[in-house]
Amino acid sequence: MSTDTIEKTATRSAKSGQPVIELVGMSKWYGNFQVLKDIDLTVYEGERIVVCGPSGSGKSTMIRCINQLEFHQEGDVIIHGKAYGKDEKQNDLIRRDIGMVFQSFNLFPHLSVLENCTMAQIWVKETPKAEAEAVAMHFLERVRIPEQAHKYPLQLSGGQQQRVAIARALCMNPKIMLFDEPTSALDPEMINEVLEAMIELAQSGMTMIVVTHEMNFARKVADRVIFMDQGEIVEQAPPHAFFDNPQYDRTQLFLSQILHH
Amino acid sequence: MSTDTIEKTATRSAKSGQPVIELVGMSKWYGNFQVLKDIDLTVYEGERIVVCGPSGSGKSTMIRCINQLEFHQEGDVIIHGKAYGKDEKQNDLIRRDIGMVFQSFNLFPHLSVLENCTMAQIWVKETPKAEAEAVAMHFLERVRIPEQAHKYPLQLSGGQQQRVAIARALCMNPKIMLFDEPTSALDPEMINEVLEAMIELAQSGMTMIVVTHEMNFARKVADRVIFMDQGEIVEQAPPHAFFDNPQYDRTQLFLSQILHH
Amino acid sequence: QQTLETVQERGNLNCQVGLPTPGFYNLDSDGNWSGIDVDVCRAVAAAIFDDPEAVDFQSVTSAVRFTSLANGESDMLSRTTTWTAVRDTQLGLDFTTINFYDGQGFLVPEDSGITSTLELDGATVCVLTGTTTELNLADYFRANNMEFTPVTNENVNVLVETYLGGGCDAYTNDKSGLAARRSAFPNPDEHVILPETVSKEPLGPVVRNDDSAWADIVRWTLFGMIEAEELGVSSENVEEMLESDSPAIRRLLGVEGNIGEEMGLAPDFMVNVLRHVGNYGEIYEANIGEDTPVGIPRAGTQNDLWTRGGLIYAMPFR
Amino acid sequence: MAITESTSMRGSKPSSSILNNETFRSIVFQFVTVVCIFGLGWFFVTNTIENMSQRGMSAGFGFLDSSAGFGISFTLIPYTESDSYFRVFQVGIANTLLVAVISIFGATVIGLIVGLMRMSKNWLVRTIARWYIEILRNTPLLLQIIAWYFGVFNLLPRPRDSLDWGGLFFLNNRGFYMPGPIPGDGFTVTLIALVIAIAAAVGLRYWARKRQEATGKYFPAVSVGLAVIVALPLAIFLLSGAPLAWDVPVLQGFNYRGGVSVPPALCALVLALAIYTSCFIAEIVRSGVQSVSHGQTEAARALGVKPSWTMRLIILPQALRVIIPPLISQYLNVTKNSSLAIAIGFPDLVSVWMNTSLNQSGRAIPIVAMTMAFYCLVSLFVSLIMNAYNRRILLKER
Amino acid sequence: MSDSTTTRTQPLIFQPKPERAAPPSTVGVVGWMRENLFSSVSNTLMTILGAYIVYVFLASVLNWALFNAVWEAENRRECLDLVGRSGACWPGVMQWFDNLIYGLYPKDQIWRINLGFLALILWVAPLWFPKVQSKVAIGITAVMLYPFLASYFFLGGDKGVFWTALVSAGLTGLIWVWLTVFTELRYGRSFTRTMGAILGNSGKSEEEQLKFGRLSLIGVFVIAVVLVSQWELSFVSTRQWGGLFLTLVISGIGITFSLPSGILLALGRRSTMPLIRMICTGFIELFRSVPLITILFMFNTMLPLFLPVGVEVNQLVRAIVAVCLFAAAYMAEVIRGGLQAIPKGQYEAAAAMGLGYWQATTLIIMPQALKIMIPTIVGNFIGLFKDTTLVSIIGLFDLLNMARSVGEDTRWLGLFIEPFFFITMIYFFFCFLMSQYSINLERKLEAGARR
Ligand SMILES: Nc1ncnc2c1ncn2[C@@H]1O[C@H](COP(=O)(O)OP(=O)(O)OP(=O)(O)O)[C@@H](O)[C@H]1O
Ligand SMILES: Nc1ncnc2c1ncn2[C@@H]1O[C@H](COP(=O)(O)OP(=O)(O)OP(=O)(O)O)[C@@H](O)[C@H]1O
Ligand SMILES: [Mg+2]
Ligand SMILES: [Mg+2]
Repeated sequence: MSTDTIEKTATRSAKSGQPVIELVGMSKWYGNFQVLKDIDLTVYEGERIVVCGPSGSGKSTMIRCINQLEFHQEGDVIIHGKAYGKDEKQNDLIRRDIGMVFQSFNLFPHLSVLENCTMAQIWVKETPKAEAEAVAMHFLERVRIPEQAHKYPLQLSGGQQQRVAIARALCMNPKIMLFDEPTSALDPEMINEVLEAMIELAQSGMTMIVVTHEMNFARKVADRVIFMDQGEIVEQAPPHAFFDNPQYDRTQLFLSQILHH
Repeated sequence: MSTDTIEKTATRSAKSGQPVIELVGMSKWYGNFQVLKDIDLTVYEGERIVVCGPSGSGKSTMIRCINQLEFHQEGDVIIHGKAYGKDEKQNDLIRRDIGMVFQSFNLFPHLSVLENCTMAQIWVKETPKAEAEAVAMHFLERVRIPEQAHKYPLQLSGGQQQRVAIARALCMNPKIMLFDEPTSALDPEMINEVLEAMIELAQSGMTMIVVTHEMNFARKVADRVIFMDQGEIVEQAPPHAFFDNPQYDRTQLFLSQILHH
Repeated sequence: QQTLETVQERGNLNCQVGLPTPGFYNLDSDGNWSGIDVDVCRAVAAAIFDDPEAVDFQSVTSAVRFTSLANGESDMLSRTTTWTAVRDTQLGLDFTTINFYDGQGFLVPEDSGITSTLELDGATVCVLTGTTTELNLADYFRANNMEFTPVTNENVNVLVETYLGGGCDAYTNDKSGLAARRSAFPNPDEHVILPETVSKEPLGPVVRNDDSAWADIVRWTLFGMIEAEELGVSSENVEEMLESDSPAIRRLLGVEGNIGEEMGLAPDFMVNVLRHVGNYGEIYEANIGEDTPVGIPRAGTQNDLWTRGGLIYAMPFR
Repeated sequence: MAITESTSMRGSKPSSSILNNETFRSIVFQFVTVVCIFGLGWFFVTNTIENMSQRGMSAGFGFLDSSAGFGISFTLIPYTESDSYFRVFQVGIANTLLVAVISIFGATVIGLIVGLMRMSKNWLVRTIARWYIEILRNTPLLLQIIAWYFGVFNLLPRPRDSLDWGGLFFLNNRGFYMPGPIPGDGFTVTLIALVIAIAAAVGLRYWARKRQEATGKYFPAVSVGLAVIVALPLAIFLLSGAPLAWDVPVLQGFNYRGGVSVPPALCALVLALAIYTSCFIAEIVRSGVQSVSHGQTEAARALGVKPSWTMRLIILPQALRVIIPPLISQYLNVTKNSSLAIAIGFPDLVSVWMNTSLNQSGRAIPIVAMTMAFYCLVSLFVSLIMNAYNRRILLKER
Repeated sequence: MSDSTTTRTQPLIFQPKPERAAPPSTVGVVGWMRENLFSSVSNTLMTILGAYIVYVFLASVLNWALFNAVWEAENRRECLDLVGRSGACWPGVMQWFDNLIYGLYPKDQIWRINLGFLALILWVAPLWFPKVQSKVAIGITAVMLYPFLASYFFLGGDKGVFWTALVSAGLTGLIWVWLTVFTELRYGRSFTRTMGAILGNSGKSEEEQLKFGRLSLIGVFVIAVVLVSQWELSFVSTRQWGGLFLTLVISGIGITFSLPSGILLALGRRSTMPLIRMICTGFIELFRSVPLITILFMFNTMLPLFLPVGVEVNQLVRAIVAVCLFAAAYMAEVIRGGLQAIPKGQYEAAAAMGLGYWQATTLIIMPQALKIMIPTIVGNFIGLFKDTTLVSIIGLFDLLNMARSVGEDTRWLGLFIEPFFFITMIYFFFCFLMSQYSINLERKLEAGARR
């Protein structure tokens, strides 16, 4: 437990005060229903953030807005000092710094694992093929499935697929990684596999936002835990404060439910 | 552990020396590939046998031959003293004494749980419907899901489906039950559910052959553990001898892998 | 098996006509068939059964007419079918006699300024497919060293519609049909039938060639109707004529002789035919004569009796 | 036994004897069926022979040599009235294939467009596409062919008032007229240039791929390649003094003569077939594209792949697996449906052979048999290709 | 770390912010239009173009068919004199309306057709009553018995003993259906069981009671025989059948026949017996690869040649046989697709439980295969319904040929477009109904497949 604390402080000091993601008064509606209400959030370089909250509270929507897979109607989303705007070309450039891992993996079934990892490098970053493959193999090794490189996604187990998805995102060398409930579709054994891979990743100092309800993971890895409800950020705090001494009644209620589960 | 041993001896004495299944020099080929090589095996009434071995060693093929879902080319398969032959009518009669539970359940999705259980009784054994339903309910209670009788298989969890599969086989009142990796498709929680149901069944003194890698189950229930490799039976022994003191290096290697996993 | 027996057993005559065409085999909105070819069918039925309604009219496309007859589906074919050597000799058919002399002509818009078929070089011509018309057209243009583009169809309405829309420069068909069609145009006066007749089109009922007794029945029923006109016997006066002294009339009506019996019919079969259907002149005038929408004049044409200079001629009924 | 493979496996067991009950029964059953079918066939054949001899009909293919004697309004291969019936058969086949090929091409293009319209963000466009499909899919093709023929082509102006595009292309109710090329001396050089250009384009694509692998730089090989294929022969053609004369249609007598002409029946048939089939293709395309889950697009977007490349690299390869098999069966349907040409008198195989020739010659059996044989061959050929393709595109799964 | 929980202060209360209304340009009619019609320049252009196309199309069709049309005239000449060709001439179609619907069926007998279809509606209507249980039995009787009843209605003529029995069986079926509907709605059990309970001794077992119930059916049959022998309907030759009636008869028979024979062919194609498999495959491939028109042609012109001299097969029957064989081949492929989608495990489980081939097929495999393929099957039905237009080419007076005959009537000579337009509407109506039905069914099945 003590090494854990030390390590965490170490990385937190690495957070040199440079804001990487800034959400400024961001609101989003689906029709007449307001999903996100005036979200303000700043994430600093190297920070690891865990987002939790009840179902339908807008967690997924928020991180999808960070990647502009959804468009917001009010406020600003600023990445590395640049705000998303009307210009799609510009947005594409901003987006390149962000990697995303989906809950349902969304691997490309017609490409082999290796091709899944090299495709974007080759076509988006115009990396030579050999180099792209080397990068891909590097990350596949990092998530410990180099031997699956020539298989096709449907031939892999769920945990393996999730790791391919992580490796694929990492290959683009993103400065920020977004995870949307990366383990909710997995069985317990595979959850561990994937969480381990993510913890390793976290230790390398990458900026990460993870939507998850794996509270052990939050305790172990997070610099800050954010609790959302009804489209708002209710509470944000370092994990020990968050779990042991939540400020709001809503948070307490949620934690009592989730920890007893 | 001590109660366990007592109970086991009790049932073993029930094995009155009557052979139920005899495989005599049975060989089987797929094309030119010999899957089973000269298998000799005798199973006595009331015996519980666990079959294990590496993937592709022919476990499934062997128990499918016992049920004649696959046909062997040499040697004999004798059930209750009667050998399978050319006469399909006769084979069907022999087969009636054998129930089989598949790894992937193979429930009939268009029939309710109850209908799944009564169908064969009504059409094969020509039992009146009311009686068939009583039998079905009896066994559904025995696997502890009587309340699911009117649901459809797809509405059940994996563990529940597996139990329906067991109940369905039991309804035919078989003298022998074959299980082909009954738990490999389930998540850990459900594995326990199903194993419990099977242990209960084992205690009723039915002849069972179970292909599984659940070594705890083998220890607890089996009268004999059979280890197969490359289409041959390498070793067979009571569980304590098998696990604590395997004779062959091949078995030792396999056990070392499987127990550390 | 003899066709007559088959027909008598069945109780009705299967008579093949074409798809509805005014004047020859016309179908009205009450589902009744009428027309000169239809009346030939009725006459045969009357000869056999004394009942002109004992006919099952089979209306099929021209493409399958001969096969339908040859394969035994119909007992006789009474539709505007041209008698040609190939059909008579190669298709297993027998032409009995001729009930209408037609000839192929061309219809063109008046404003085209065309006055003769010889001016049609290079024209697009609408023509019914599977007919002698189609062959004659090709022959005629070839013989005169002219070119043409055919627009073919087996449905007259399609062709007429095409012609009216200007899809072809001329519409060719048997002249009998041209006039009738023109009468239904929005502006009939704007179209002219060219004077030339480019082919001979003798039309008459056809039977299979495996039963000449049956062919005789069809042939002599029609001859009888022509003879009756020649002798002045009609549906109105047939009862009185039974009393007639003229040996020709007495033979015709079966009062004398046994022509009918020898054919396997009633001795007075012609009385039945005339009573129910009428003589040739009557069916002509009722269906295609000048007072009908089809309006083909008869006097002085090939279709007048030989006694009046035409070609309609019955072999002696004796 | 339900497990089919195993049973046959059992039959192949060396020691199996004929007394095997199951096998024996199945042999008896098969034997009886075959005897029944052959008996029926024999019954038909003897009846036919008897019927035909009694009715003086002749079978046999002797008539194929005799002269047909009728004109055909549109022929792809040279034909005159004095040609043989066999030539008519060939003309019919050529015309059927022509109609099929053009219609398939048109149906694919229109179907693709309508399918994309069906998925448009624009409500009106979406709705129009939907009703286009509903209306055309739910009315008989035969009626549609007639409707096109009379509703459109017959209403076009007469030759004298033709729609005229630059004095080269003309459209009237006799058809569509365009200049026909007459190659002069030295035109072969242009043809050679075309071959070279195609080879160059292929080479370019290969080079582009290699370069991308090596350096990562992307090169638009397809569009440049297409430009080369057009530009090079054109340049050579012009340099060699444009050795190609054009036979321009001119109004002469009743109509335009010379050049290449397409009769209205062909236009109507092709249009009707293409549009009718396009409905089915549109639905196939839509279901194919929609079968690729939205997550795939999102994943590509999250990786920064451009929308146009997402289509090409991610969506299409996956959608095609779903699209191709039903698409091919639609193509077969087009070929079969072209037989409806009979309704507007376009001389396709059925109309010119099974209708006109049958009627003029009266040889029902050989003619119907030849027609059916042609369609069977086409379909057999296509199924062979299909099966090979299906085997190739199977997604690799566990 | 856990010791810090002791110092917990009073929690703050979380007050969710009230929802604000969305920016007005994104919701409501304006928002919908912006999103769906004018979201970009190209989109706006497309909207305008689309609207223009719709306007031109609708305007010209409506002008011709409604606004400029003539509704009363004696013959076509009058129409032409009134509006020329700029408007439709409907009186011709109206005068021929009966023929278009019923063909050349004798006018005073048309009630028989109506009655026949009414019987069908009565027969199958209970299938849509939610509380009726014996739906399968009703469906099967409709397929097995209704044809006898209907063919007597339509055909008429002398009936021998045999025919009387069959027709009575048909009538019995119809009566049974409604008795069952009545008893099930009233007493919650089928007619036979109700009668069994009434007639049989209450002490007896259900099985024995059922026997009494079945006896009551014989009673109904006797009543039906008496009724039927009282009828005398005049004979109407099939040559007089036509119009929509004929189209429905042909496609109806084709549809009902194609399903069972398609199932058999599909099973044959998957059979282990090589000769059977070859024969079925050959049949399916042959009939699928040639156009229907050639099959119709062959049956129409060549079948009589195949049969002994003197044996006549009605032309309608030949056409129906051709349509049936064609439809069966198509249906076989659809069913085969469904069969292939059934996992092998289902066969194995059935075999392991001791079910024989036919039991496994009818109880396990077919119900699943058919359910998967229902939308495709309905799609096939639509295709078949449309394809029956081809029987006009061999000279049957179906809807299409009847429409063509309008223009050959001397009074309406040349009236050609209007009847075609009219029958196009009829075809569209039926096909559209069927396709909507299949779409609904598909949605329902999809929903049912999920948990
Ligand atoms: N496309 C959409 N249209 C309308 N409402 C939507 C849409 N997508 C999401 N919503 C609504 O927006 C709200 C927030 O959704 P979101 O997916 O962000 O929740 P979440 O916090 O990720 O929940 P979960 O933990 O279940 O994934 C929910 O109430 C959802 O119903
Ligand atoms: N239908 C078949 N055709 C050819 N080879 C087969 C077939 N089915 C199984 N085999 C081969 O037979 C061998 C034994 O298969 P079997 O399924 O009995 O193995 P197993 O011991 O059950 O393995 P696992 O633990 O993976 O289920 C394997 O090598 C397999 O590849
Ligand atoms: Mg979510
Ligand atoms: Mg196995």
